[in-house]
Amino acid sequence: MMTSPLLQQGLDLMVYGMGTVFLFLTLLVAVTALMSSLVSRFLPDKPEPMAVSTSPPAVDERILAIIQQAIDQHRKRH
Amino acid sequence: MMTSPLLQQGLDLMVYGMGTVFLFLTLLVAVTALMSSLVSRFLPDKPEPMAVSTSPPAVDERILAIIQQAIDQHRKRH
Amino acid sequence: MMTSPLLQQGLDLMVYGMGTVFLFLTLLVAVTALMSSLVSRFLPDKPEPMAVSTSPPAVDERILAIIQQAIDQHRKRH
Amino acid sequence: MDKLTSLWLDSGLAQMEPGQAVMMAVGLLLLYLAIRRGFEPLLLVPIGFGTVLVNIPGAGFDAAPVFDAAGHMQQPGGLMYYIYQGGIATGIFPLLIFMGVGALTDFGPMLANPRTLFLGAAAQFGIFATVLGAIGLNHFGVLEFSIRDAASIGIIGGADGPTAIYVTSLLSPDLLGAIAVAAYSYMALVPIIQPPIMKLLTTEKERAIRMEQLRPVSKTERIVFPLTLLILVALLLPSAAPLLGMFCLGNLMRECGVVARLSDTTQNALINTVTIFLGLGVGSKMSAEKFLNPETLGILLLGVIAFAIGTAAGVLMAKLMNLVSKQPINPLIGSAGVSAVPMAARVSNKIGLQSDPHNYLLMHAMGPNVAGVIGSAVLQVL
Amino acid sequence: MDKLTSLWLDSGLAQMEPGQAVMMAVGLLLLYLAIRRGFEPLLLVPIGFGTVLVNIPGAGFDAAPVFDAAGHMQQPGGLMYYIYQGGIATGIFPLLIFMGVGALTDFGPMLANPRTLFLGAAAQFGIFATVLGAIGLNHFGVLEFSIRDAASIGIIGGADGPTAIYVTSLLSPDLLGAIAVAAYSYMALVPIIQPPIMKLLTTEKERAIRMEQLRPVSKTERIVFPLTLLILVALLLPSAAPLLGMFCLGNLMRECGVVARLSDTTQNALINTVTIFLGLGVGSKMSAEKFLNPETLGILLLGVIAFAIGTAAGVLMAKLMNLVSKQPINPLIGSAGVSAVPMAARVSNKIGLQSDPHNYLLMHAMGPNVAGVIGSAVLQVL
Amino acid sequence: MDKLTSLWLDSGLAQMEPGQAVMMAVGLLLLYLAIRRGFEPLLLVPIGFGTVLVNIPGAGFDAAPVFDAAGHMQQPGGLMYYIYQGGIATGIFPLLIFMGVGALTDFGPMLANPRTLFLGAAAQFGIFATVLGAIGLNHFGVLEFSIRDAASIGIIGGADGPTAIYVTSLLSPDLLGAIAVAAYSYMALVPIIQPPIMKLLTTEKERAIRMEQLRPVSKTERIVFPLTLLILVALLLPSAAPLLGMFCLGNLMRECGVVARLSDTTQNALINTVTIFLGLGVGSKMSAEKFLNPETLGILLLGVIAFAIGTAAGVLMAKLMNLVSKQPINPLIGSAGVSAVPMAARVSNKIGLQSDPHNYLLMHAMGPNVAGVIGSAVLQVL
Ligand code: NA
Ligand code: NA
Ligand code: NA
Repeated sequence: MMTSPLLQQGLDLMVYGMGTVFLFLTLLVAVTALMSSLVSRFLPDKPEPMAVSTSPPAVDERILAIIQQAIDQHRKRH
Repeated sequence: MMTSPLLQQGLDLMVYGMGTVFLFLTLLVAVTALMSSLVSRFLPDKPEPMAVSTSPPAVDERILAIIQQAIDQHRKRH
Repeated sequence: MMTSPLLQQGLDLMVYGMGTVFLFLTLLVAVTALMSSLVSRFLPDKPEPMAVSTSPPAVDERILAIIQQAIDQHRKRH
Repeated sequence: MDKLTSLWLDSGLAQMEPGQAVMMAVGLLLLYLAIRRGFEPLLLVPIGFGTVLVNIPGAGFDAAPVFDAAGHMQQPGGLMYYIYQGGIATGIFPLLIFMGVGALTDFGPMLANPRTLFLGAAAQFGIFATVLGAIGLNHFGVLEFSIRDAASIGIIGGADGPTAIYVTSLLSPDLLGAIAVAAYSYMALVPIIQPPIMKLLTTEKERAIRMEQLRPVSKTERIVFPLTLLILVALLLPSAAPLLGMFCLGNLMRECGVVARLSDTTQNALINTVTIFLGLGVGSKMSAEKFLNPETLGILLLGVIAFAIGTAAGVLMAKLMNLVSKQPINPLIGSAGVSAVPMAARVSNKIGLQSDPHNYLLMHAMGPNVAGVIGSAVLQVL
Repeated sequence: MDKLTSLWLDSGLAQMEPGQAVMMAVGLLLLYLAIRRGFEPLLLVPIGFGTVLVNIPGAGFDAAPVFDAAGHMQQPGGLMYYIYQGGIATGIFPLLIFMGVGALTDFGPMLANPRTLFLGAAAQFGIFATVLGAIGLNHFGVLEFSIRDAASIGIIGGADGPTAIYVTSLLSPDLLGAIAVAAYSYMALVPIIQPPIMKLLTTEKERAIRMEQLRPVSKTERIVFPLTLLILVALLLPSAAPLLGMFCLGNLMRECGVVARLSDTTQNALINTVTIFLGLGVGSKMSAEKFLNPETLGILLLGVIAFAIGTAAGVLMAKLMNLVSKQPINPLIGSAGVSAVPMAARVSNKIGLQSDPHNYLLMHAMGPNVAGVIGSAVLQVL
Repeated sequence: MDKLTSLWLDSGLAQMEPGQAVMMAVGLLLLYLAIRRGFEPLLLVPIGFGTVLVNIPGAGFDAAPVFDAAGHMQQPGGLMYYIYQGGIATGIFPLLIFMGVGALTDFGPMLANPRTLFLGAAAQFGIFATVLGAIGLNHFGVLEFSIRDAASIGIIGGADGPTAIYVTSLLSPDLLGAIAVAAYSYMALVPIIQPPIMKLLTTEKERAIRMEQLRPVSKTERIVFPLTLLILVALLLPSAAPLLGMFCLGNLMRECGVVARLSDTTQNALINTVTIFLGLGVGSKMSAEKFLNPETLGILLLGVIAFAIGTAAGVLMAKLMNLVSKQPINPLIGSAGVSAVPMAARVSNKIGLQSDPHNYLLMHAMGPNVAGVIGSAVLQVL
């Protein structure tokens, strides 16, 4: 059975495409690992626990501080 | 007195326009009433009190919860 | 030494420009002072302390009010 | 000395035409009304400011860009030119505003009592009365208005700013400044224009009518309603679909509960940004040639008549419905049918409280109020 | 009577073609799926609503503006026309969405375990399988797809909405409606499509594999990573730079800590506004001619196959990596490599909990999940 | 093997010219300065990132769209092309930024002591000194600058980013990248550039001068001031009206108290969105041909001289005013007249505290600081 040129083109695309993706991502894995080790050696900063979201909990802290203050004042008055 | 063609046009517009608006809104009243009765029969959900705004009171509730918690902790320490 | 036409143009620009800026800002100083005295004479309103930012401190005040209320209730229950 | 002369010749003072000076004063007056008197400030602050800007001689806020023969831009256009051409001539800004208004509208009271839609229909009578008035002024040779102009002027009686801007930008762009200013000014004047008419047409006893408590409206009804309205518009009045379609999209996003972040942006960042631009764009039509003429006076006069007639028609319709139906309607809520959300509903409430201090009509009046928005949007078809 | 006839002839009901009616029903179905069934509502609400709008006969939502010979606008275009031409045909909206997605993405889990990038690579196999499938259907004369169409269809398997829209708007704009709908629907169906495949390809013991706790990732690593990715893209695959560049910009703004206000706007007002417009723009391609044809059925069929194959490839890749490496990988996180952030990662977590109620895979699955986004964006090059 | 060769030839690595590589390094350097050194990150993050993007070979970020003869788009343009043409070449983005800056500006301190406007005037001397410097470099054949280029370079001395971008995009678009980078970098370097000059020109005793407590400023004054400024600009310097008009609009919205929601959006979502785009648009001019040349070095050199002279002129003007008037002025606040809001005012405060730890100059320095903004905006007329 003769494969159509379009089908051949599709197979080529697949081999070429998956090759590119794997090549690129392999490089990315390598470069990322290298980057991480360089950073942790030369630019270490206080590491954050990974699982914690980076969104700001500032508001709650502020509110809690205000409450704490309010309660402290309240206690003094007793 | 002969009415001008523009005036005739304006009168036509009024009759036609008010007719359209009333026809459309009458239909809308009917369809809306039908829709409401269908929904309340076939898709009833926990009805909300109508007068209450749908905007989120979440912040205040959260703050109140925090305060309640703070006060509870405060009470325990006494 | 003959100055180039471009240099001459630049010097002109400087004299003309600094003149314009000073003229304009002198006028602005005068008009602003006049405006302020007119406003304070004819449209006086409760003056705000200048150093305070105009951004709304409403949230904190609301929170403090809620806290005050919570503490008041708490006190009653004791 | 030579320099000073040239500085003087370049200045705005030397170039200013009398009409521009008057228009700048008009802009400052609008700002005064908006800031000190609270006249619809969200629109009148940008419109008033835009009026000042566009009349600064030589500032080029409304200038078109200049291109050379090869199509390269030699000089950019003015900001207000771009805003008008990009957002108002295309209709994009009024449509986005309508989406935002939809996201801000609560159809609950109307769904609890859909008959109030009739009040919103009756109040549109003001629009047609104004159209006839404009034609009359034209007929007697007082002013020159085409039928398109007359329709644009009539829409002032719809008491709905974005609808008026949308219709006018399509039909009579030259009248946009005057019509938008009239529409927003009279919306702000509702507490002055409406009460005498409302009191004239109702008895003390009628004003004290208590209405039945509104039933609760389910979440599903709220979700299905904008779709119902959309389908009805699609089937019957497709030319009203742009305005009402965007209105329904905004309302659906509000009510469906699953796209809260889109609804929130629509109600805040998006509508606020577009409001500023809409105001500046309207301001770009506030030039002396377009505003300082007898037509503007005619528009202002016809506009207030439109409001008055719409108010009267809404009140009379409510009285008529009381004759036919047994569920009582307080005729004061009829006046809210002109739209002017939420001012007209508040006026109904206030006048009602004067007759019976325990009779809160606000929620009942919100029904005809939003019905009036639909009514006017339906009408722009014609 | 005459008037009524003319009113009837102007109505949507009289002008409506059967295809438009069907498409409006399709739009309502999408709204139902989005609102009641929770199918990616942020996109499917605007797409579904846009589908209804664009099929209203005579409403002109998709009409081009009409200019006279002198270049003056005679009639403005429709809102959805402007949105499509201004934001989708130019690629601007998908790129801005990608910037927003970048600002919402946490690369932490991937940085803690970069090997999971391979899972994201393997899952792209679904894309190529689909391309071959589309070519096959063409080969056997079932449907007509060009190689460009086949590539656009394949990208559904990438499980990444904005990538699919971006690629399709470049390659096969006519298929945009069908492909976007398929992409977002299947992303929503991930909890139904993936679990059987995942269970079929793994043993109970494999599903219970516990993975090592992820190491903490430093702030500097998070800042340097988007720049590393950008440079690598620039050096190797410049045609992927528009999508991935904007993605990296968003992520850098998120992580660098000094432009919090820009990052905040990008994650909220900006992405929300653009999402509404993107949905409406996609909706503008949901006309009967473009959607109601056998190709759409083929696209829907191929799309689900692409998802299934991508899922399988990810799981198998994880098993292969377990053979080679000694650090164990739970193969369930392989399925998250198709993207569909964060749904696919949640599915991995859920199936994992069924085998071991104390084995939380969510964070581990986020690595391949974002890797899948990169993988698909890399692929749009071809 | 053949495939690999073609992959290589398509890659960025193979296509990259040396200039592009250098520019990408420049972009990364700007990002480093912005993120690690805190150099005006809101602008320099997008500018630096944009510099990297626009220099990726083959990515086409700055490509114009391609149309066929019939006017159909064959290939869309790049994102940064659209941003530059749509927002910077038209002047729209700098004007919107100025509206946002106006909404963020507190004129209170200046209103309490309007004489500080003179300090803002004097500090503009740096602009003209730089213009002369540029002309000098041209005169002696070192570099080639036209009078328009010289004016654009001078505006760096205005220490006001959006003004510099607006003026340069009008006068010398090719220098936009270098001038914007210089302007923002030196604004960030104010704490390093200014203190030695300030200390050199003042005695210890002068630096310890205590200023009178600022009087309270009423709400009405705050509302009337932007209108006063607008009218004065309209009457005298209409060509400064676009920038200052938008600035006054923003400030009026902030102060008038009745459009809080518009003011809030202007200060947040709108200015943030436009800032990202403005940075990317400036980045689009950061190509090797336009940036890597001796002119850029000249611009950087002249820019720092402009800052230094402006600082000196402000300080000397304050000393001059002390000779004339009896109300004492601490000459340290003169340096704040260059603008660089609020950095320059903070520097004045800090140096003042070194001489007298209880002498807080911050609020006094905010007056000349905002006066400097007005001064520079006035100057762009020329
Ligand atoms: Na109305
Ligand atoms: Na993917
Ligand atoms: Na300045």
